[in-house]
Amino acid sequence: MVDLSVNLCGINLKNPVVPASGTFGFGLELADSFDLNVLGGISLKGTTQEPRYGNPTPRVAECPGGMINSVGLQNPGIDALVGQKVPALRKVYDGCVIANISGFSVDEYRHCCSKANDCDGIDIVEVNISCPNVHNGGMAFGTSPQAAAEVTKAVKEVCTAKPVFIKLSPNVTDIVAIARACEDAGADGLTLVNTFLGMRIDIKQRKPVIANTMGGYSGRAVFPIALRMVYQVAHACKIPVMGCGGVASAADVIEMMMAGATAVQVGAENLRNPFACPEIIAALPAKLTELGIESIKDIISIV
Amino acid sequence: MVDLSVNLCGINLKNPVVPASGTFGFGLELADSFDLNVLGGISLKGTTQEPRYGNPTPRVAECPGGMINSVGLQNPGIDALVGQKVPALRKVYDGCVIANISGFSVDEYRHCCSKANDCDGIDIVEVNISCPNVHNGGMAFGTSPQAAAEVTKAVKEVCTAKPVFIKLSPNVTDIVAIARACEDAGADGLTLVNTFLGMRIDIKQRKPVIANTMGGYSGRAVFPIALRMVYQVAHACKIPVMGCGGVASAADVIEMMMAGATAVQVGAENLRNPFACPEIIAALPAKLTELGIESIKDIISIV
Amino acid sequence: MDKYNYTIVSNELVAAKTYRLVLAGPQVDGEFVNIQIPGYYLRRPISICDQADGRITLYYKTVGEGTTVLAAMQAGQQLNLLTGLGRGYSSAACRQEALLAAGGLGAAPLYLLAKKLKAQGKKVTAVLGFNKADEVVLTEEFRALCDGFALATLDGSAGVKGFVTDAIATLKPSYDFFYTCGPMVMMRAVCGALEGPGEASLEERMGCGAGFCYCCSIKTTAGTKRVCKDGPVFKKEEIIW
Amino acid sequence: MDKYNYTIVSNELVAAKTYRLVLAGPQVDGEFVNIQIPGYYLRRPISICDQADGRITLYYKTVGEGTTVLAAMQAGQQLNLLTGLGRGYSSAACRQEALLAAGGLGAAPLYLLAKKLKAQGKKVTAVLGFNKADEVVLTEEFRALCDGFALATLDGSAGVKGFVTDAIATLKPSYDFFYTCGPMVMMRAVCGALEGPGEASLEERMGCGAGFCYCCSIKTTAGTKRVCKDGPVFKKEEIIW
Ligand SMILES: Cc1cc2nc3c(=O)[nH]c(=O)nc-3n(C[C@H](O)[C@H](O)[C@H](O)COP(=O)(O)OP(=O)(O)OC[C@H]3O[C@@H](n4cnc5c(N)ncnc54)[C@H](O)[C@@H]3O)c2cc1C
Ligand SMILES: Cc1cc2nc3c(=O)[nH]c(=O)nc-3n(C[C@H](O)[C@H](O)[C@H](O)COP(=O)(O)OP(=O)(O)OC[C@H]3O[C@@H](n4cnc5c(N)ncnc54)[C@H](O)[C@@H]3O)c2cc1C
Ligand SMILES: Cc1cc2nc3c(=O)[nH]c(=O)nc-3n(C[C@H](O)[C@H](O)[C@H](O)COP(=O)(O)O)c2cc1C
Ligand SMILES: Cc1cc2nc3c(=O)[nH]c(=O)nc-3n(C[C@H](O)[C@H](O)[C@H](O)COP(=O)(O)O)c2cc1C
Ligand code: FES
Ligand code: FES
Repeated sequence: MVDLSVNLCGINLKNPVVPASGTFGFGLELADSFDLNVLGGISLKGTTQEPRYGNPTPRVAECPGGMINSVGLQNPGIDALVGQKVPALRKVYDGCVIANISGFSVDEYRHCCSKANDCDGIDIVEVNISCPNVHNGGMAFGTSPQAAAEVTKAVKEVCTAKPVFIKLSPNVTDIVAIARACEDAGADGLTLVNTFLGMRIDIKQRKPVIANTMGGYSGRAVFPIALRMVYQVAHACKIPVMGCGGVASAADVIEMMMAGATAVQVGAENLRNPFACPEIIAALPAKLTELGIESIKDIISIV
Repeated sequence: MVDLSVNLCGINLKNPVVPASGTFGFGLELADSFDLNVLGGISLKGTTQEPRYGNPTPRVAECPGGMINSVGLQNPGIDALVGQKVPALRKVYDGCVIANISGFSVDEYRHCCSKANDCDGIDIVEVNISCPNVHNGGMAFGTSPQAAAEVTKAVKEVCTAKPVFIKLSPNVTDIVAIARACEDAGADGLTLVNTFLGMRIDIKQRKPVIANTMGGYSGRAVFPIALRMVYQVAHACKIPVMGCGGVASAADVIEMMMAGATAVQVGAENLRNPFACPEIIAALPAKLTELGIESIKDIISIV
Repeated sequence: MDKYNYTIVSNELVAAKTYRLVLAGPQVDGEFVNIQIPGYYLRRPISICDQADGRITLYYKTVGEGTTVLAAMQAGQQLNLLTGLGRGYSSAACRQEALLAAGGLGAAPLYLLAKKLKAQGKKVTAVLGFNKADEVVLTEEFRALCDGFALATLDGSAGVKGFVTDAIATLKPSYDFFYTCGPMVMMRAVCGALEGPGEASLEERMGCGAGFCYCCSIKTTAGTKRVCKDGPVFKKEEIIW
Repeated sequence: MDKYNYTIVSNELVAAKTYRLVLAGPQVDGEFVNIQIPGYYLRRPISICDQADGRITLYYKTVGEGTTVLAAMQAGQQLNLLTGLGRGYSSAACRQEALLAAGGLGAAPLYLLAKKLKAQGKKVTAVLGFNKADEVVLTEEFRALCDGFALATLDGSAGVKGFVTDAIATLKPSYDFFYTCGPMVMMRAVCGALEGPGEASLEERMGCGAGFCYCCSIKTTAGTKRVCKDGPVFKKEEIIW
């Protein structure tokens, strides 16, 4: 029997596979399609203080090996998250629930994280300082070590009961500098990476495919860059890393963990295959056995 | 008859398609396979002051939709470039020849660019400040506006007879800042982008696929990010841009040009299909006609 | 939602750039299926036109890369589909007499609806509009099934000349509920011209097609809605044109 | 270098994880072909084992993803190949008597060489080594063609027990030039054990396979060389083990 469990800041995950924020709704949307309890954890859709409609449509562009999204943080607001979405999910899911928080100011981050801290059903608070879709918003915090540290400090003040993971942007020159700044500011863990700023043009219509011109690129295509960043950060920091970016198979999960990830998030692949996570989890034991691995923990940072 | 010609700093290219540096050797390697004279231009393999063997093998890793290379600037040195490689190529090729220059110091850039300036067969000098493969080397210049400007100024002093294109790294937070710094320092044009720092792990052997651990990721997978950068830079700068990154079809060439590129370089695609450039050039007229475009110049920056 | 592999039974060009795709596999619920096209990242949503005897029939136009690749696929090959997607037309909203107004391939999902309405014993009038005669599909099927039928083409090369709304104005069918599917401009004209309650089917670029990515959200008079899950069919008065 | 589409004539499992792939299409020069595997970015280099009558024969092992996908392909499907690649063995270097020492699928390119040497009227002795009996291929072909032949397996399950070098030591063939192909450790042992001039074929991860990307460069005693273009075959004394 292969042991798939991992430990994330003291929280036991039955396996390391977690659908990434924004690619799995608030969990319940998929509850009719498969038993959510197979999942190691669920990172919920990014939430802000106030409800948001998000960006105009089209919000999605197809790319070879990936896609661009520009949802723009459509969400019902933090009060609906902690008051309705999480309690509803908790009725059917007993694994690790990760609240993903976005904000346009340090105060907004603090406010939302404080509410998440007080919500029973939430195990981990993931702070998205990297969404590229919001003008004058989240992006700025994720691209400078100082700003990243400032947000981290602020949310750590209010998030006293739960581990705080800071979710980093890959659109930076030196991701290690930002990761270290978050660690030094007290982050309990890091999630990386968010989407890459990308663009497509409809050459027939001579205009951008995405209504907002640019959006966040992710999917299989970004895996080698995400893996590199996970490797660099995991080797530079002591806090655990959730690896994310282009993961689409059991082999990808193993590769991310060998690079240094303690858990692995699956994003865009869920959109093309809503059964991606359960399929990956089902495939892990045989793949690990083939590689002579008895416990998946053992491979974390092995390279 | 569709007009494919473009004008790059006063130099007429019969079409905008140029094999990217490092993916087409010194041109002659392909001369037996097809008539090089179909090509708009050729960017030669990156050259340094002294001959270099480059990095240990394996230097290449397969990825979904792309590849990682870590050739590490293997080249015979600038004297062999201007003394042998360019004259030999000139015997069979009458299009635009672009010398691609790398260096480990401002002095080395200046030295090599001065030699390139004096070499008759060279039309454009492309200065690679972005190769991620050389430790303490090229990368540093491409990741800060100050350093990029310094290299640009130095080479412009010696490159008096030929347009200088600075080739930018995509591994930065703010590519527009670096592009503007180069423009202000006197660059005649910009090539973007070079490869993305990436990594793969061989999960059977539990070690990086690339001997040097990391390498430069490129190919179709990077197209949406490269396109976004071309769009941003072309809209922020006045000097012409050669777009590069993931181009693999006539449609991609058109999309890059609509985003703002005056010419388009094809890189990794040459490796999987050495006939990629002639095939793309052959496909352009029909594709343009289908889109109602009579002269390819007309679509530059149309979006 | 389910995921199944279907076997292509036939995939034929039946009108200008228009293919009829017949698939063998499980029968499904929902308004549309989401098809994985080999070599493409996102799936392509296509409405269900008909299903019976272990077969599903779809109609699609080759508009871009994905549908062009699909058109080259052959009988015997496999296609992976997500099924059970979308909230379709509410056939129960019609009491006795339904009017169906289709523009182009909007005819496909309305055919499935027409079968349902007939099975419920209702009177159905269908008006199909196309640009030109070479685009016309499904007329025989509708004619055989419906109580009233009219065909319009913009250039008059088949049926009456003009818009669907023109043909309806001439036919003057009686109905207590109307259903429309087609290009936005056409549905807008239909919803503007027709009295009484009705429903229209919207299109939006989709990520998941299954309600959890929020890529397809639109604003309606009833708040923000996902086209793939809360729709694609919406009440006429919900739609902000 | 050329690029052609070939049609798969057959693609059969002939030994443990070992497939014989027969392709119909143009006859080619060069030592290896570079195969585009559907769904994979880089091509896969495979040595030419034989060609005649508009057919090319290759042998490959399923070691990773690409070769596994290849193994699932069927007669009638198309494969895109780059051809005319690599500098092969110099058959002219042998005056009268050649010794061929193969490890595993190293036998494949040596078979093409054996045919050339025989066509030049030379005496050929071939010694093939495998791990186990279930991996053995091409013995009948070599036996029919060559003047001397020996088979060795590491566990003795076919032929003599031991390394290729052991079998050669027993056979004591006379030769004025030797040629070897197989795993590095095996070729090193062969080049160390055998007197006189010889050639060995190297492997390296490739980008283009055609001499212009410099991904496959190695250091030799004769300077930096590209395995794909200056090799894959090198003189014994050029190789830095
Ligand atoms: C609910 C629904 C039902 C549909 N039913 C049908 C049908 O029965 N028959 C039919 O021919 N078409 C139907 N369409 C439209 C069909 O999905 C598109 O024509 C198709 O996705 C185009 O794919 P492509 O690869 O050829 O185009 P490309 O332009 O190459 O596709 C690029 C991307 O844009 C998306 N896209 C392009 N056009 C549309 C569109 N109109 N709507 C949604 N996404 C689009 C594609 O899915 C893909 O993700 C339906 C759309 C929706 C939303
Ligand atoms: C000149 C030459 C001739 C060859 N001839 C044969 C032959 O006749 N029969 C045969 O079975 N094999 C041969 N090989 C090895 C064969 O190319 C690899 O086994 C094959 O590329 C593995 O592909 P994969 O997708 O299954 O492996 P993966 O590990 O999934 O491939 C990943 C990448 O690594 C490359 N790669 C992996 N192993 C090798 C290797 N040993 N050499 C070069 N690249 C490799 C692949 O091409 C691909 O780019 C030859 C190699 C070379 C260089
Ligand atoms: C449709 C979509 C919506 C997303 N929304 C969010 C979000 O709200 N918050 C967040 O932190 N990341 C969001 N992301 C980023 C993903 O969580 C993930 O970090 C990224 O997509 C990279 O992983 P992938 O390559 O597996 O998709 C979103 C991604 C997609 C595709
Ligand atoms: C094998 C290889 C070698 C390269 N060598 C160089 C080089 O010497 N100098 C340089 O400026 N860029 C070099 N590049 C980068 C390419 O010129 C190009 O900028 C990059 O690959 C992105 O384009 P692509 O996605 O089309 O490959 C190299 C790329 C590859 C794949
Ligand atoms: S497309 Fe994902 S919610 Fe509608
Ligand atoms: S693989 Fe490109 S030079 Fe050898």
